[in-house]
Amino acid sequence: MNFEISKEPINIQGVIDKVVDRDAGAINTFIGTVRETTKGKKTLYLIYEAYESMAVKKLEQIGREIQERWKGAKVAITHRVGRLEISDVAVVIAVSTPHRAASYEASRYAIERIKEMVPIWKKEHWEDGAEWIGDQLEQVPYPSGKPEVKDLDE
Amino acid sequence: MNFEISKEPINIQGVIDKVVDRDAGAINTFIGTVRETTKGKKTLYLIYEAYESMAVKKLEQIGREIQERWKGAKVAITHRVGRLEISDVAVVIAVSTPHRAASYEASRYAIERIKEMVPIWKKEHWEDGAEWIGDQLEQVPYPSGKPEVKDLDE
Amino acid sequence: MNKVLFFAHLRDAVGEDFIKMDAAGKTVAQLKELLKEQYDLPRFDTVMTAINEEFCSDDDVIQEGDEIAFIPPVSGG
Amino acid sequence: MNKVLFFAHLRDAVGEDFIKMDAAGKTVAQLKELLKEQYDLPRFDTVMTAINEEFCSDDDVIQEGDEIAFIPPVSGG
Repeated sequence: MNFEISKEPINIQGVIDKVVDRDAGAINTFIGTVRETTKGKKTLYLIYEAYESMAVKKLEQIGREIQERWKGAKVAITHRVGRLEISDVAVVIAVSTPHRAASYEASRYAIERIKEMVPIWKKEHWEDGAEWIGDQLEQVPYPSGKPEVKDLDE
Repeated sequence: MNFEISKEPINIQGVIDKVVDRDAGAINTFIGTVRETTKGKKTLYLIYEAYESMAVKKLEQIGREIQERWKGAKVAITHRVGRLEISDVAVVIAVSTPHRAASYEASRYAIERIKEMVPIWKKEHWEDGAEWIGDQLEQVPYPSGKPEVKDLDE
Repeated sequence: MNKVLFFAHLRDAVGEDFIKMDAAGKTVAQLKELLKEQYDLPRFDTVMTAINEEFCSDDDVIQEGDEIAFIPPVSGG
Repeated sequence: MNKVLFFAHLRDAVGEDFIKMDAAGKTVAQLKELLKEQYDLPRFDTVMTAINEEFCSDDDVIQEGDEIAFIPPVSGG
């Protein structure tokens, strides 16, 4: 189970352990954490929800895309759902590759793809209200009706 | 003690914990592991040694360079010394930043700087011999007598 | 019958995680029009659609038993 | 007196982690020449030098009490 949605706090070392490989020289790990301040506004806590069965499939798809693009890569991703406090871990991505450059590139690819097309949503709670984040703060139009692979250098 | 040389196995979570920050949205972790096969040759184990007092100073310098270049970054680096087996962890770099792009860039910067100028050496042991790695396999000339910041995009 | 799932602000607008309805034979675009008449669905035009957990296009035709999900712009990570 | 440290293949060549000698007043380049006469030091020209744990240049003059270290191309990470 390298791709998971978790209702419990994520064990980071557990995600890393899934990609350990005798022919890996590098493991890149990306950990998304709950930031207190966004655009000057103080977040109290977040609620993440997922279309869980589809989210797991889409994480698996990201894993396959990475293995096609970066030879020898191993990938594991766990995304948390439920209520998260400041500094809590929302997502852990671990990618092992033979050489280091690919581990950075593939890890970055994974987080960008998650933000593009994995059905997970967050609701930010502030002192004066709450809102589902998505098209409001991070405008993501889908002119084709489907998410496309974007240029990650943008 | 965010910058350490360790004779014991590195506790990855322990390094990550040092950079947790309420205003961090991202923590990038780079883990260098001992790869079994390099250029078709099978490694049995590695010995790492360091000029320890200077290595710690140089890791601290990398931390300062990162904080100057990426606002709000927190950095922790631990490098192992001694005998390492295949898949053992040689180095752990953790960088937290408010936004994710900077965490990738700063982490990559840290590993490139380590490979350029932190006084740590590895001796590779194969079935048919052993050799200190450095100018032999990974030609690094220092025309000025000092390491310079290279273009990381090379 | 078809199960139609709503998430995030759409779920708040509909007041249900899902509804059951007969949408077989309709295109996704037709289903969207129908739902817009029944519910006040903010920003419904920026929403993606999945049939049986795969993204689909507005022209795709819904089959008997398909599970339809409306996917607002995602914000995981 | 000065402490002169050797690492990696240089330590193997010298057979010692360090030696003590009086190098005060010499430039780093002069010390390197002196050591090359005493030891067989492979690839000594690609080696960096540190004085008191800071990289220095071949023109720098060694002071009494300075700790000199020869730093072969590094291979950490």
